[in-house]
Order: sequence, then structure tokens, then C-alpha cells
Amino acid sequence: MSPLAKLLEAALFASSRPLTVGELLTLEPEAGETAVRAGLAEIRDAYAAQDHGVELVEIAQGWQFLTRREYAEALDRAQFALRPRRLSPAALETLAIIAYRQPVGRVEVDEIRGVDSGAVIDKLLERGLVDVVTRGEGLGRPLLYGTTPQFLEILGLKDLDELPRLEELSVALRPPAPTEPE
Amino acid sequence: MSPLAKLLEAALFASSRPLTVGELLTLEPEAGETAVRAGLAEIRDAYAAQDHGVELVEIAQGWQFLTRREYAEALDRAQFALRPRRLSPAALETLAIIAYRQPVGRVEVDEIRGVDSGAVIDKLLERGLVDVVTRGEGLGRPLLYGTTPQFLEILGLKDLDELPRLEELSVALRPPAPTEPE
Amino acid sequence: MSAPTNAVVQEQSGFVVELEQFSGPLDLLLHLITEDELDITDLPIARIADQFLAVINELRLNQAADYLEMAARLLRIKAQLLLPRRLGEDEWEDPRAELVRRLLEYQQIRELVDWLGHAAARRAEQFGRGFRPEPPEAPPAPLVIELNDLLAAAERVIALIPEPVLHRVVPRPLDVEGATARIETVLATRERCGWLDVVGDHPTIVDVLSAFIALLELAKRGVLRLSQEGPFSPIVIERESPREAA
Repeated sequence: MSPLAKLLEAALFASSRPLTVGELLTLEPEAGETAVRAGLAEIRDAYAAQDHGVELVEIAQGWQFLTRREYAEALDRAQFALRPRRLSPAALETLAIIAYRQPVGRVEVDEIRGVDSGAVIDKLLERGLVDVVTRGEGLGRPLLYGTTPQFLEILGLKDLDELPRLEELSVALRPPAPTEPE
Repeated sequence: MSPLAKLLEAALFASSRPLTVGELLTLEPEAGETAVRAGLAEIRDAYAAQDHGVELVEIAQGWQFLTRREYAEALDRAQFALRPRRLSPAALETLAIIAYRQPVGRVEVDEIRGVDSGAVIDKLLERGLVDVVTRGEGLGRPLLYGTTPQFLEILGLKDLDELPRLEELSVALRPPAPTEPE
Repeated sequence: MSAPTNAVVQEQSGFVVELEQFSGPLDLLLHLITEDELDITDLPIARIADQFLAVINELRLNQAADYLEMAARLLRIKAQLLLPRRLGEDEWEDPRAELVRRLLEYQQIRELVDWLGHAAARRAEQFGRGFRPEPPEAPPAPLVIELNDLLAAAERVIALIPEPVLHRVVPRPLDVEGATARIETVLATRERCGWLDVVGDHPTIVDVLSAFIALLELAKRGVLRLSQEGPFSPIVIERESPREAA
């Protein structure tokens, strides 16, 4: 592997979260973004070709080494690694709404779910899956929430564009804007 | 690499500590210790021969992947260069209130923001951006906060007078001059 | 996510609002609808309302405000549908419309939840690097604050401050009498009711205050009794002494 690729490999190996191209660039700023991208491709291909137990994956707007899927069960059984906690249905519901409506306020989430979502949102904040991104207009200027890179990370998504488009869903829904006032 | 070596590689990568041969054996008990040792040697040699940025090292009676020594410096440097931290909107709002209204108590900050600001103020204290400057009059002699020299330094300001005067600053953000009683 | 076998989750202080099957009243409704293969856009409200009430009684959800509110909504729609419609009334708006819209929207969310749950499960088949080297004694990451960001924050804060800075007395008296009459009307037909029943759908602050004072006054007079399950839980308004059948 090229010297730059080896340096990138070391950095990616040392990190327990995805690193963006921008972050990797700080390792050797004069290398330039193109070279970093080429280095990443070089590593990915080398690991694929040499048939390894880990692979380099593009995720959460960055890159990360992950173990290959086929070892999931064996690693799970051996418990050397920590499995992330599962999300409750309520948490997933709230995340789905925040992901699609961001930036969105708590009242809107409550309305769509039909239940109070304050406690769930607090938990998602605590886990770093959503964050306050701005404040809305109107009375009290409510806090508006959006998803974080960690959200992409736990779902294994490259970016938000990988979420299914609403038109692709089997439930057709008119865009939320032009409904009658409530 | 052999299937066993790939499984060992995945386990060593995902584990948060060095793994002993005995522990690795639990991944596939029927493989036998000799095969596990052979697998470990296979991984070590593969990483050495193909010229990687990481190496498999025998350490503390176990085995662990470590980045190569020659990258230590670059990685250390990147460690803090990786994520220049930014303040959350909530922290910025709180900081703005304290900057323009200092010395100011927590209750007052809460009132202006309409939410509990205790945790945010604690973080600002931790980061050295604000500090307790005095105690207020009245019940419980509340702690009053103000900004620190570090706050000025990060913003590149000589002193607080260099903070832009917002002509439209409304009464609540102006120094508590003789406003009319509510 | 896999089959709904999760243990009971206690989401709110004291209340078990999320049973293993349902994450809320909309979820329950949707469940009833799909179970009976009903057409969402042409809901048989009377039937659904009865089933909904039966289920929340059975699952003891009948103390959770969210479910109660939905039950009340269903009954109201049922009642509205029973009202005679005048002929030639083109502008008639189906009272079910809003509920149907919400159900469709919620159904869409459930579909996304399935997708997200599946994606999370797939991601969980892969493990990231477990070893985290102790960060060397490096200085903490540099903090970046742009003056513009600070000013933008200041502006947001300014906008938070309520409009009229000077206190002005608004010559709008509370309508305690009106509120009292309203409460009495509600309690004439029902043994107990909730806060929302006495303030109406879109109460102004004056409505809320009026109703509140009226409630306290009526409670003092011994006409009704107020109770609350716990802090911040819905206020229950009950007739003090059950009258002879009216």
C-alpha cells in the first residue's frame, strides 16, 4: 500500500467511529482531498482482494473499518465486543419523524405520534442521535431538533439521502403543507 | 487468509482489550489451540508482508492490533485536530445572554430562554468560557456569572467593549437599568 | 424491529403508556383497522370507537390521557356523523377527515420505522473497532466560536422575549360566570369529565383562567370534586354527589 494509504489505515483502525475525508485530511494536509480519496479506495480494495475479516465501509459521511457481516453471530456469542443498545419502537418512531421533518419541534412530533414524546426525545438527545439545531418561529420560539451523524452511524447510512423517499412508501400521503387548518 | 484467521481477525479488531488464546478459542472451540495459534501467526505475517499501517502484536499474554509506531506522532497530532468543537445553539444562546447581561444569575437566564439552563451553564463553566464573578442580592444570594478572558480570546476580542452593540437589543438583554416595573 | 415482544416500557412518570403492542392511541387504532381489514378512508367510526373503548378498558389504558383523548375524539366524530345532514349541503365536511389524515400519516411513519429498524439491525451485524487508545495528554480540541454565531444566538434570544415589554393591563375581564355555566352543562349529562371538556378546543388564556377559577369556586361550593393522579397528570372533574337521574 502507498505510504498515505498506510497512514489512513492506521488512523481508521485507531478510531472507533467513522472519520470524514476532512478529518483524515488533517493527518497530512498537503496531501490533498483527491489523494486521500484515492488512498481510501486503495485500502478498501486491498481488504476486499486479500479476503479479510474486516472491511472498509463508507458510512455516516465518513469511512470506518467494520467486521464482516458473516462473523456477527460468532462475535455476538463470544461477547468480546459491545453490541449497541437496541432502540425501542417509540424511539424509532420519534427518530423517523425527526429524520423526515427536520428541523422539527416537539409539539409536531407529539401530534404525529399522538402521545407525549418529551421523555423519548430526551433519551435520543442523551444518546446523541438527535440534537437541537435551531429554534422555530412563533410563540416561545420552540427548540427544533434534527438528526446527528451518530444517527447515520447506527443505521449504517452514508447520508440522509439514503433514507427511503416518501413517494416510495406504500402509504401515499399528500405533502403535509396544504391540509386544512386544524 | 484462512476462514479461522479471518474470524480471529474480526474478533481482535472488535475487542476492546487484548484477547488471550484461550478467549479466542471460545469463538470456535472445536478448532483447537494449535489451529488458533497458527491463525494468529497467519494474520501477523499477512499484515507484516503486505506492508500495512497496523500490526498484530503479542501483548499482556494476549494479542492485539496496534497501529505502527511510526504513525504515533501523526495520529497524536490528529487526535486533537480531528474535531474542532463548536458550541451547540443552546450553549451559544446562554453564552450570549451571559455576555450581554453579566453579571447574571441562572434564574434570569432560565427566564429569558424559557428552559432550564443549568446543564448548559455547567458546560460553559467547564470549558472556561464563563465563571462565577460574584453573588447577587436577595434570597440565597445567587451565584452570578460573567464571561472569562478565554471567552474574549476565542472570539479574538480585546475586551468586552468590542462586542458589537446590537442597537435592537431589547430591554431584557440590556444591562438591568431602570426599566419599568412589570 | 422484530415482533413486538419488548417488555412494558415506562415512558412517563408513573404511567405505563406504552404496552408491548402499542406505542400510542394511533398505533392501537391502526392495529384495529388492519386486523379487521377496514378501509382507512371510509372508517366505520361507530364500530371502531366501540372496539377502541373495549381494548383500552381491557388493557387498563383508560387512565392514560392520550388514549382517553382519542376515545373522546372518536365518540365526538361518531356523534357528528349522527347529526342529520341538510340536503344540498355541498360544503359538508366529513368529520372523519382529520382523523383519517392523521392515521395515514402515522401509517407512513410506521412503515419508516420498519425500514429504520431493519437498517439498524443490519448495521448491528457489524462491529467497529473496540479498542480505544487512551488519548495522550493532548490539549482538548480547540473550541471554535464565530462572532456571527454568537450574534445570531443573541438575536434568537431577543426574539424569545415576549413582545410587549411594558406591562399593559388588558381590559378583558375573566368570564367566570360563563365558564361556570359551561362546566355545569357538561356535568349535567356526565358524572365526570376532563379539563379539555370544560375549556373547549382552542382555549385562550382568558378561557383557561376563567375555567380554572370557576372550577375552584365550584369545588369550594361542594358542587364538584377535583382530583389528579399525580403531578402534571390530567385533572379529573367529578360531580360531587351523584344526582338523582336527571
